[in-house]
Amino acid sequence: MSLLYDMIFDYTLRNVALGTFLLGLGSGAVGSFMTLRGESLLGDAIAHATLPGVALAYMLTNTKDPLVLLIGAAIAGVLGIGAITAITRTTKIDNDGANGIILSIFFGFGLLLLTYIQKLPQSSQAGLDRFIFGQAATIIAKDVVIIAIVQVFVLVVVTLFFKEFKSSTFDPQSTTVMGFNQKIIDAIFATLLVAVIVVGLQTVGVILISALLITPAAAARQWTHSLKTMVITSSLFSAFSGMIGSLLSASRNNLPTGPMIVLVLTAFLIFSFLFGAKRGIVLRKIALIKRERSFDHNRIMLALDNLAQSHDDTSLAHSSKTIGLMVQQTHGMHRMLKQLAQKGLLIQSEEASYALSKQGELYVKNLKNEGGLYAG
Amino acid sequence: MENINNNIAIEVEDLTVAYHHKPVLWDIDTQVEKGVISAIIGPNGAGKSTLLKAMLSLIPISSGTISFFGSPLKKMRRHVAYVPQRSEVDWDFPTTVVDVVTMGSYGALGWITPPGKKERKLAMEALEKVGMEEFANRQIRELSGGQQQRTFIARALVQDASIYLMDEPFAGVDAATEQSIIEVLRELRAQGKTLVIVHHDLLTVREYFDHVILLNVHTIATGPVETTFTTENLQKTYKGKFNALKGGIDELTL
Amino acid sequence: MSSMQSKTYFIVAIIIISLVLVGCQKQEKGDATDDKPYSVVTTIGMLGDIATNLASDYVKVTTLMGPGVDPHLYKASANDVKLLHNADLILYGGLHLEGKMSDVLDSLSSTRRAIAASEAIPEQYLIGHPGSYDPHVWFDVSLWLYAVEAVYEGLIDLLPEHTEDITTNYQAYVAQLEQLHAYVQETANTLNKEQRVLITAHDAFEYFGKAYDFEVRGLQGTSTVSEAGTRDVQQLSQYIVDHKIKAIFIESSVPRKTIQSLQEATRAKGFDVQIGGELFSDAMGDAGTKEGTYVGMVEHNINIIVSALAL
Amino acid sequence: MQGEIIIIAILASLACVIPGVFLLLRKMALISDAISHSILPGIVIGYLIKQSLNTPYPIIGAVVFAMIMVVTSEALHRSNLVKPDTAIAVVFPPLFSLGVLLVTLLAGNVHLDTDAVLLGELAFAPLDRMMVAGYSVPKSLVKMLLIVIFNGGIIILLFKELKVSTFDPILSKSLGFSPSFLHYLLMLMTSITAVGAFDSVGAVLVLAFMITPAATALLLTNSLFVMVFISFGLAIASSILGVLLALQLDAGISGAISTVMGGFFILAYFFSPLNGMVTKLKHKMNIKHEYALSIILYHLSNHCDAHNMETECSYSHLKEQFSYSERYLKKIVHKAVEAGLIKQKNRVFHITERGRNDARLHISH
Repeated sequence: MSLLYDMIFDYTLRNVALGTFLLGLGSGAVGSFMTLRGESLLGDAIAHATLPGVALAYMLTNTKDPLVLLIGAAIAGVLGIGAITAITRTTKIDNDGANGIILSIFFGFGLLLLTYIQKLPQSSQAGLDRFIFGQAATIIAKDVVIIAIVQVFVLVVVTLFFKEFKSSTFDPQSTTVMGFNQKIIDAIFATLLVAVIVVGLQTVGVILISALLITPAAAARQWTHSLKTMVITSSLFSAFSGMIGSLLSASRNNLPTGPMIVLVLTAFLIFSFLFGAKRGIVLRKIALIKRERSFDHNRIMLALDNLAQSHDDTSLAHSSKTIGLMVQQTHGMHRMLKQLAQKGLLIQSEEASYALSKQGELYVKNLKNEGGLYAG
Repeated sequence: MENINNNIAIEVEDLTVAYHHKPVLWDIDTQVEKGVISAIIGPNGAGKSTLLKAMLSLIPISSGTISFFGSPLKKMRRHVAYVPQRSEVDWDFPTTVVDVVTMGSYGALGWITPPGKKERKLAMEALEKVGMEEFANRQIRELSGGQQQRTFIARALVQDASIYLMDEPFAGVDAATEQSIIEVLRELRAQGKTLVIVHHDLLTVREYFDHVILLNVHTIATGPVETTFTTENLQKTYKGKFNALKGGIDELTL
Repeated sequence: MSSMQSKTYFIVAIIIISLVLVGCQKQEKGDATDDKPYSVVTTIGMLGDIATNLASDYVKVTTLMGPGVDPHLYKASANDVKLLHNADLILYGGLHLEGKMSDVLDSLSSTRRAIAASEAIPEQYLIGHPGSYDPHVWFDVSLWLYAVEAVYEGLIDLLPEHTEDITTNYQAYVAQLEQLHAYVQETANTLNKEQRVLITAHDAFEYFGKAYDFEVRGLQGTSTVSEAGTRDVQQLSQYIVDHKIKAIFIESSVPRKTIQSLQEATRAKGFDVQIGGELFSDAMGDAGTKEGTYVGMVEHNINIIVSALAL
Repeated sequence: MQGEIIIIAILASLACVIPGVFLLLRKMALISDAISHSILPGIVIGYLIKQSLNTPYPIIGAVVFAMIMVVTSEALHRSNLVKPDTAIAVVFPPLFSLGVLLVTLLAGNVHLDTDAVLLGELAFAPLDRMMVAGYSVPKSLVKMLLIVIFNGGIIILLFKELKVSTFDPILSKSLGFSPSFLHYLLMLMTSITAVGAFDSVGAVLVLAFMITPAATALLLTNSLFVMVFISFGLAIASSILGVLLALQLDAGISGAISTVMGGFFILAYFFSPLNGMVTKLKHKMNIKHEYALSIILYHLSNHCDAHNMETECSYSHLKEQFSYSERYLKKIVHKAVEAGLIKQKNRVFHITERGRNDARLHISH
C-alpha cells in the first residue's frame, strides 16, 4: 500500500514508474509492427550502430554533452536503418542478415574510432561509450517530459497511419499498387523507430528498450488475431510491465529497475505462450486432443459402417477387438467405444460388442458427404 | 485517337525487364481490349508474373512503356487492381478475412483516412459475391488455399477497378472454388471490366478466356483465343516441353 | 561479356582497396630512435608516474592507458603487443584491474619481468574476497606505497648498476607520498565526523573511505553491468536529507545523469544538495596538468571533496 | 608475433564462418550477438561458486548459458509461437537481466562482467602461450584450431543434410534426417564456437565473422557450396588486411577487421557481378543499347532493298523514326559499324549480311 502511496508522492518512484509506463505505451505499439515486419532485432542493431555516431560527435566537438552525443547517435541510427532498408530492398539478404551486417560494421567501425580516441591525451573521453546509455532508476522529471512528448508523437502517428502501416506490412506490393509510396511509409516508420530507440537508450538503456519493444508484442500476438487489438494489448503490456517492474524495484534494496521490468515483461510472455487465447500452448494442446479424438471416433464409425455393409446387416454387433483390428488401433478402444455409445451413436449389445445406432448411421452418412475422415 | 484508346484497356510497348544478366522479358508488345478476360500463358520461367509486376511498376523496367486506357499507371492507379500470388504474403498476420477485404478500399480512401462503416459494408458485399460471408471473422491462417484466394479476389472487388491483374488465382484451389472464381470473373467482364490473368492450365484456356498472351521471354503471339491459341503457337511457346502437354490439348480439339 | 567485365572491375576494386589499406602507412613514431636503453611499459597512469619519478633518466616509460581510459574496459591497439613484447619491465595493477588483460599479464610474469604492483599489498589490507579484491587501491596513499616499493624493486632488478640513483629517487618519492598521505588526512580532518560522507555514482572509493575515515556510498556497484534500483535512489536521497549532506560527486567516467537523479530526488524532499565536482577515479587527468600526476590527482580529489562538504 | 595474430584471426574467422553461413540462411544471423548478452548470468553464477575470478567456473557457466539461449530460441522458433528473429529477441533480454540482477544483488562490488571474464583481445592472444609437442604456441591458436576441426568435420560430413534441412525442412524429414536434430547440432556448434571465439578474439569480431562474410558471399553467388568458399576467402582476406590496417594505424584489431569486412561488403553491394547496384545500372544501359541496335537493324533489314531506301535508311530518318538523341544514335550507329553489322555510304546505311542475320536472330527469339 505504501508503494502505491509512494508512486504518487515520492519523486523518484513517481518519475520512474511514469517514465517507464509512458515509454512502454509507444514502444509496445511500434514493436508490434517490428515483429510483424521481421525486424525484431532492429532495436539491438541500432543501439549498437550508434557507437560511431557518438565517437564522431565527440571527435568533432570535443565535448561529452549528452545532447551532442545523442544527435550523433541519432544520425548514425538513421543511417543504419537506411542502410538496412536499402540492403533488404535491393539484395537477397533479408532483414535479419542486414541487421547483423549493419550492427557489426557500424559497431566495429565505432570501436576503431574509440581505440583512436583512447590514444588522445584527453581525460574528457572517460566513459564515452557508455555516456548515452541511461538506466531506468535514474529517470528524472525532465526525462518524463521528453518521453511523454515522444510517445504522444509516436501514438498519434501510429493512429494516423495505422491503415498504411497495416497494409504495407501485410502486403507491400498491393499497397504500392493502390498508390501508397512504400518509401514514404518506410520513412515514417523509421522516424518512429529512431525516436523511440534513441529516447529509450538515453533513459533506460539498450536491453530494456529492446525488451519493451519486442517482448510485449510477442506476448500480445498470442491473445488476438486482430492487429488493432494486438497493438493496443502490446502497448498496455509494455506500459504496465514498466510500472510493475518499477514498483518491484522500489520494494527492496539492490533490485535494479531495468532488469526487474524485463523480468516482468518475460513473465507476461511466458504466461501468454502457455495460456494465450488464440495460440497458446495449452490451448493448442487441448485442440489437438479434441481433434485426435474426433478423428479416432470417426474412424471407428466408418469401420463399423464398413463391417455392417460387408455383412449386409447394420444391427449385427462387433467386438471391440474386431473394430480395433479394422482401425489398426487397440489403445483406448474401450474408452472411445463407450464415449460413442454415450453419445448415442452406438448401441452396446453385450460386453464389448457394439453396433451402429440409427443416429450413428445418419452420422456416418453425413461424414461421407462432408468428405470423409478429416471432417468434423 | 481518343476513341481507339478507350477501347484498348492495356497497351504494352517494347517492354524489356532484366534481372541479373538475363533479360526476363524482351521487347514485349501486346494490347488487351476493354471487356475481355485475357490469359498470360507460358512455361515456367517465361516471365509471366514478372510481366504483371512490370505492368504495375512493382519492379524496375529496363525499357518500354505501359499504358492503361492511354495513360500511365501513375494517373490510373485508382482503376487498376492487383491480386498477388497467395505465397507472397504472411498468412500468419494477425487479421481477419473481412479486414483483408476492407484493405481493398484503402486506395480510394487515400492517406490517413481510416476505413469506416461504408468500407466494411463494401467488404461484406464483396465477400458475399465470392461466397465467403460466413468466414468474415475468421483468422486468415485458418482458411484453406481456395478460401485465401477468394479473400484476395474479394479484396480486389472492393477496389472497384476497371482493370484487374491476377497472378495465378487458380493455383492450388479445389474445383468448386475454381468454378466460383470464374463466375465472379465473368460477372466482372459483363460489367465491362478488363481482366488479365496469369494462368497455368492449358486445358481450361478455351473455356475461360477470350484473349491470350503467349509468353516465353518474348511475346510469341497475342490475340483472341480462337486465332491465337493454336498448336503451332503453343509449340513455339513451350518448345520441347510442348509434346508432353500435347496429349491433353488434343482432347480439347484445338 | 559484360559479366566478365564486371568481374574484372570487382577484382580491380578489391586490389585497389587493399593497396589503399596497406599503403596508408602512418609515420613511424620516433620511439625507436630513443637513446634510453631500457623500456618500461605500464598499464595505468599511476604506475607510469611511479616509474617516471624513480628512473626516468634510465628508462623510457610508456603508459598504455592514457588519461580518461577505464583500465577495466581498455581496448587494445594492434601495436600494444609489440610494446609489451619488447618491454624490459611491465608494470600492471593486477587484482583483475585490467580485466582479461590482467590474466594475460599474469601468465607473462612467469617468463619475463612483469609486476602486478597492487598485488604487493598484504592481503589483510585488501577489501573484498580472495580472487576478487577491489583493485582501486591507489586512493589509499599509504597502501599505494606498497605498490611503489614493488616497482622500486623491479627497477633495481632491471638496472642494478643504477641502484644508488634509483634509491635516492625512491626515497624522495616515498617522502612525497608520505607527505601527501598526511596532507589528505589533515585536510579530511577539517571536516567533522558527520560531514565525512562521500557519495558518488559507483563504489570506487572504498579504500579512500577506509583510510581517511569517510563513509562511502555509491548508487550502483563497481561492476559496469550493475544497475541502480528505484529503492536505492530513494534511500540514498533520504539518507542525504537525514544527514544534511552538503554535496555529492560525479566521476568523469560515469554519466552525470546518475548523480543528477539523486540530486533531484533530494531536492524534491526539500533539501538542496550540491554537485560537489568531478572526481578522478580510474585514471588521472591530462598530461602536463597538475592532475596528470598521482600526487596532483589525489590532492585534487581531497580538495574538491573537502571544500564541497565543508560548511 | 603479427604472424601469429593473423593466423589466430584466420582460424577464428573460419570457425565462425561455418555456422555463420547456415545461421544467415536460417534467419538467425544475430544469434551470436544475443549469445554475447545471454552468457552474463552464467559468468556471475560461475563466479559465485568460489567468489573468485581465478577459476574456470565462469567460463563453464558462460557455455551453459549460451546453450540455454540457443536451445530456448530454437525451441520457440520450432513451436511456431513466434518468428525466428522474435524468438531471439525475447530470450536474451531476460537472461542478461538475470545476470545484472545477480551482480547487483550478490557481487556489486566486484569488477564482474562479460568483458572481464570472457571477452578476449586478439592483440594479446600471442602472449598467452602453452607448450604443444615441445613448441610454444598461443593457447588461442590451439583452441581455435580445435574448433575449426570440429566445425569443419561436421560440415564435411553433413553438408548435404544441413543444406537440405536449411532450405527444405519437410523434404529433409522425408529423406530421413531429422531437421530438428540437425538444427540443434548447428546451435550447439554455434554456442561452442561463439564462447570459444569470444575468449580469443572478442564479441564484436565473432559477430562480424559470423555474418558479414556469409552475407557478402550471398551477393556474389547463388550456390551454397560456392558461398561457403567465398566466405572463407573473404574472412581470410579481411583478417590479413584488418591486422595490417590495425598495425598501420595502431588501432584496435577487432574494429579494423570489422571495418575491412564492411569495406568488402560495400564493394560487393555496388560492384557484385551478379547483382551489384552499379552492375545493375550498367546492365540496364547495355540492354538499352542492345535494344536500340536491334530495332535499327530490324528497320534497315526491312527497308534496305526498298526503292525508297534513300530516305528510309538515312541518318535523319532514323533519328526521326526512333526519337533518339543525336549523340545516342551516333553512338549506336558507330558501334554497329564497328561490329560490321552495317555500312555507311553517302549518308545512307546499308545492312551487311551479318547484320541481317543478327536482326533475324533478335526477331525470332
